[in-house]
Amino acid sequence: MTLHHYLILAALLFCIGLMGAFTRRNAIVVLFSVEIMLNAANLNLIAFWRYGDNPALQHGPLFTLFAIAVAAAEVAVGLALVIAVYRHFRSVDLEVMDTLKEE
Amino acid sequence: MSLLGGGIFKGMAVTLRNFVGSYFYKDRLTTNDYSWRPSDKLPQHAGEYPKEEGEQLRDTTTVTNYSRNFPMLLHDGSEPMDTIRCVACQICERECPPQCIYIEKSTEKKENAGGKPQFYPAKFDIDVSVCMSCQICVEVCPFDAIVMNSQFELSTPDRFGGLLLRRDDLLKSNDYYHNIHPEEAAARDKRIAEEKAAKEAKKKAAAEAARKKAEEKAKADAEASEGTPDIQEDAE
Amino acid sequence: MSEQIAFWILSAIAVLGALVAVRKRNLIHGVFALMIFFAALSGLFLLLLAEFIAAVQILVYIGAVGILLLFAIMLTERVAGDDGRRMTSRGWFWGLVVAAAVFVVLLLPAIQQWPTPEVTQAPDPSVEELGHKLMNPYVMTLEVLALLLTAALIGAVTAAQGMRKPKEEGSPE
Amino acid sequence: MSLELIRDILVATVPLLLIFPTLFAFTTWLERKALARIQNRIGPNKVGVPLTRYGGRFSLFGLGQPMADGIKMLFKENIVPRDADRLFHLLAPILALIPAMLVLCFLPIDFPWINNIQDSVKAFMLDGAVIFFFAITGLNTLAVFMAGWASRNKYSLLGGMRAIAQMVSYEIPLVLSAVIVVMMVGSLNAAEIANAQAGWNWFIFTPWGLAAFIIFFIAALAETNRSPFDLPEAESEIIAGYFTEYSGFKFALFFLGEYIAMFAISGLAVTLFLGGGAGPGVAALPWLSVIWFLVKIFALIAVMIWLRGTLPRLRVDQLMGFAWKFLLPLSILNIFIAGSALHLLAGGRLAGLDEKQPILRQLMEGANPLVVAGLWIGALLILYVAANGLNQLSRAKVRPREYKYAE
Repeated sequence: MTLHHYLILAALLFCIGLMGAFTRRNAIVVLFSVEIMLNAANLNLIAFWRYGDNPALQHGPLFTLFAIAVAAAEVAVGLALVIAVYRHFRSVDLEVMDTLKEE
Repeated sequence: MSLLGGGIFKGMAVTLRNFVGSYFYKDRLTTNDYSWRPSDKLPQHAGEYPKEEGEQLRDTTTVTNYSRNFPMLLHDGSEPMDTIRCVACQICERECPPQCIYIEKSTEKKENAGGKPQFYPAKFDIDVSVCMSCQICVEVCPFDAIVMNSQFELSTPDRFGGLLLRRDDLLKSNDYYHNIHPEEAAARDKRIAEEKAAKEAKKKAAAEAARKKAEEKAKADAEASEGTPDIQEDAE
Repeated sequence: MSEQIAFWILSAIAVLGALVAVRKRNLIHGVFALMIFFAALSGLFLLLLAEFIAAVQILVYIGAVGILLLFAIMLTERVAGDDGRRMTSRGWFWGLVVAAAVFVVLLLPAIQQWPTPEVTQAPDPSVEELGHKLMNPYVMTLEVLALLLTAALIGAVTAAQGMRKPKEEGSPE
Repeated sequence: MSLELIRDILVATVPLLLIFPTLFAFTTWLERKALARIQNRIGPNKVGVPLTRYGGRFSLFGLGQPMADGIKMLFKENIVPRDADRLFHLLAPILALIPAMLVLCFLPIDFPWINNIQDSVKAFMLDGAVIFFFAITGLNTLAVFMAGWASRNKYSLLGGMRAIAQMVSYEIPLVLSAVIVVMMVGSLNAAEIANAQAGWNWFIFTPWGLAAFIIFFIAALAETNRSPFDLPEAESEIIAGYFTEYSGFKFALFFLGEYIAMFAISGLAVTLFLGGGAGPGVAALPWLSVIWFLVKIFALIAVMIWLRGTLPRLRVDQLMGFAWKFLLPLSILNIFIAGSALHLLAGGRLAGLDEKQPILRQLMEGANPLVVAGLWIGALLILYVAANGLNQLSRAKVRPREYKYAE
C-alpha cells in the first residue's frame, strides 16, 4: 500500500460527504455528511503520518485526536441546534428554515 | 445516621440465610416437585395433592395449593344431558370478563331435570387458558348450573385444543360436586330446596287464592246471573 | 499481501457505507450505514498502525456520536423518512457538479508522481509515547480542548433546552 | 498471509469460542439454582441424561437443563412482527453477540496453548487493549437500540431507549474507575496491568483501588443490564423490553450475548483489580493461572446472582440520578485522591522512580506501614463522607406519603 491509495480513498470519501451535504434537505443528514468529510480528513492525517518522514513524533495521531474531540463537540452543538430549530419550525427540512426573522 | 449502603448488606444477609437454610431445614422448602407425586417428606402445610391419578380430594376449602379452579356444569342424574341444569340463557357468556365462555343455544326444547321443556346448550365451551377463575359466572347463574371445579394436572401437550373444554368435559354430576366441595354443595342444595319449597308454597298459596277468587266469583256470578244460564255456559 | 486484501475490503466497505448513509431515505438505516463507515475507517486506522486512534474512533464516533444522532432522529422527524416528499434539495444538480469538481481537484495532486515507493519502515505504535506527548508538550492543547468540550456541553444543553418564553400578561392559554 | 498466521489465529480464538459459551450454559443453570434456593425453591432438577427413558432418575441436579433449553430454543418458531424492519430484526441479536465475544480476546488469560503463538495475534498484548475493550463494549448499546427500534413495538422501543440512556450514563463511571488502575500502572496493556499485580499487589488492596472496584462493579452491573439495573428488560413494566418480539434462536443469541458480556466485564474487573490470573500455586503450576482467572470471574458472577436475588429494581429517575449525581462525582474524587496519595507516598521521589516499572509496586515496596494505614483510613473516610453527602444531595425530594385510609 502506498500513500496514494489512502489519499485517493480519502478524496473519494470527502466528496461523498460533500455530495450529501449539498444534495440532501434533511439537516441531520447534512450533519452526517459533515462527519464523513471530517473523517476523510482524519484518514489523510494518519496516512501522512504513517508514510511521512518522522513517525516517531506522533504528530498525526495527536492532530487526529484533537480533530476528533472538536468533531464530537461540533456534533453535540449541531444536534442541539437541530433540535432547537425543530422545536421552532416543526421540521428539520433545510428549505423550510430560510428566514432570518421570527415568523 | 445508619451506614450508607447498609440496607443492601442487610438484604444480602437475608437472602444468604435463605440460600443456606434451604439446604438444611426442610420446612423452608415449601415447594414440591410438582410433576412427581408428593412423598411423605412433604411438610404438612404444603396442601393436599391426590395420591393417585384421578383420585378426588375431599376438600372443604375451595382452593388447595396445587389445584386449579375452573367452572364446570352440573347435572342431577346419571344421564348428563337429560338432567342438565343449564338452559343456555347465556348470562354467564355475557358477564364473563375475559370472555372465555362460548354458548350455542339448541334449536328445540327438551325436558330438563325438572321435567319441564327447556332449551339446552348445544355447545358450551370454556377456554381455560383464558379463564381467570373469577367465579362471576357462578354468581350470576340463576339456575345453579355452573359452579367451580377443582382440578389437578391440567397440563396438556395439545397447544390449541387441549385447554378448550367442551360441554361434555364440563358436565359433572351433583354428587361429584358434593365430593369435592361438601359444605358449599350442601349449602347450595339447601338453598335450592328452600327456594323450591318457597316457590311451591307461593304457588300453592297463589293457586289457593285463585281458587278462592274463582269460587267467590262463581258464587257471585251464580247469584247475579241466576236468570241467565246461557251466558254462564259461554263463559265456561 | 494480507494488508492489501484488508485495505481493499475496508475501503470498499467505507465507500459503500458513506454512500448509503447520504443516500438512504430511512434515517435510522442511514445512521447505521454511517456507523459501518466509521467502523471501516477504524479498521483503516489499525492498518495504518494508529491503534489508539482506531480505539478512539470507535469510542467517540460509534459509541457517542452515533448514539447522539439516533437520539436526535428519534426526537425530531418521522424516522421512516420524508414520505413521498422530495429528498433532495433544490440545487442538487449543482451540488453534484461541485462535489465532482472538488474530487477532481483533490485527485490531481494525489496522482502526481503516481507510483510512489512503498514505505516499509513502521512507526513505533506505542500508546505510551502518545500519552507522554499529550502530557508533556501538548498539555496546554489538551486543557483547551477540555475547556472547549465543557463549553460545547453547556452550549448544547442550553440550545436544546430552548429558551423559555416569559408568559405574557393576559395571553389566552 | 501465511498458514502459520492462520493457525495461530485459530488457536487463539477457537478455544475462547468454545469455552465461554459452555460456561454460559453452566451459568444459566447455576443462576436458576441459586435464585431458586434464595426463594426457598428447588430449581431445575428434572432434566437428566438425554435420550434415555429413565433420564430423569439420574438428573444430576438438573445439569441437563441448559442443553434442553438450548434444543428448545433452536426448534422454536421464529416470529417476526409484520411491520418490523426485517433486516434489522435479524441483525440485532447478531450485533449483540459479536462485541461481547470480541472483547473476550482482550482478557489476559494465559491459556497453556497461547504461549506458542506469535505475539501479534494476542489481542491482550495490544498497547491499547483496555481502551479497545471499552470501545467495543459500547457497541452493545447499538444492538439494543436496533432490536428495540426494529421490532415496531412500543415496549421494545421504550426498552431500547432506556437501555441507551443507562449504558451511556454508566459507561462514564466505569471508565473513570478503570482510569485509576491505568494511572498506577502507566499502561493500557492488559497483560502488563495483570503482571503489575503479581505477588498480592492487587489493586483491590489499595484504598482507592477498593473504592474504584466497588464503583466499577456497580457500573458493570448497569452495563450488562443486571438486576437491580435491569430496567431495559423490566418485565413487570415493559414486558421484556427490547427483546419482547424475539423468540427462538434469536432470543437465545441475545441471552448468550448478555451472559458473555457478563463474563467479559467480570474478566476485566479481575484483570484490573483482582490481579488477573495471580493466586497461590501459580509459580509452581503455570496453568493454574487460568483456573484462578475463571474462579475469580465466577466469584464475581456469583455476587451478581446474589444481588439479583436480593435487590428490587430501580426507578428510571433513580437510575440516572445515581449515575450522574453519585457515581460520577465519587469516581472523579477517587481519581483525585489516588493522584494525591501517589505524590504523598512518593514525596519528592517521583522523579527518581523508574518510569518503565509500575509505579504502584515501587511505592508499595518502599512504603512505611504507618503511612499506608493512614492513607487507608484517610482515603476511605473522605470517600465515605463524600458518598454520604452525595446521597443526601441526590436523594429525590419526595413528600412523605400520606395514608388516607390506613388508620
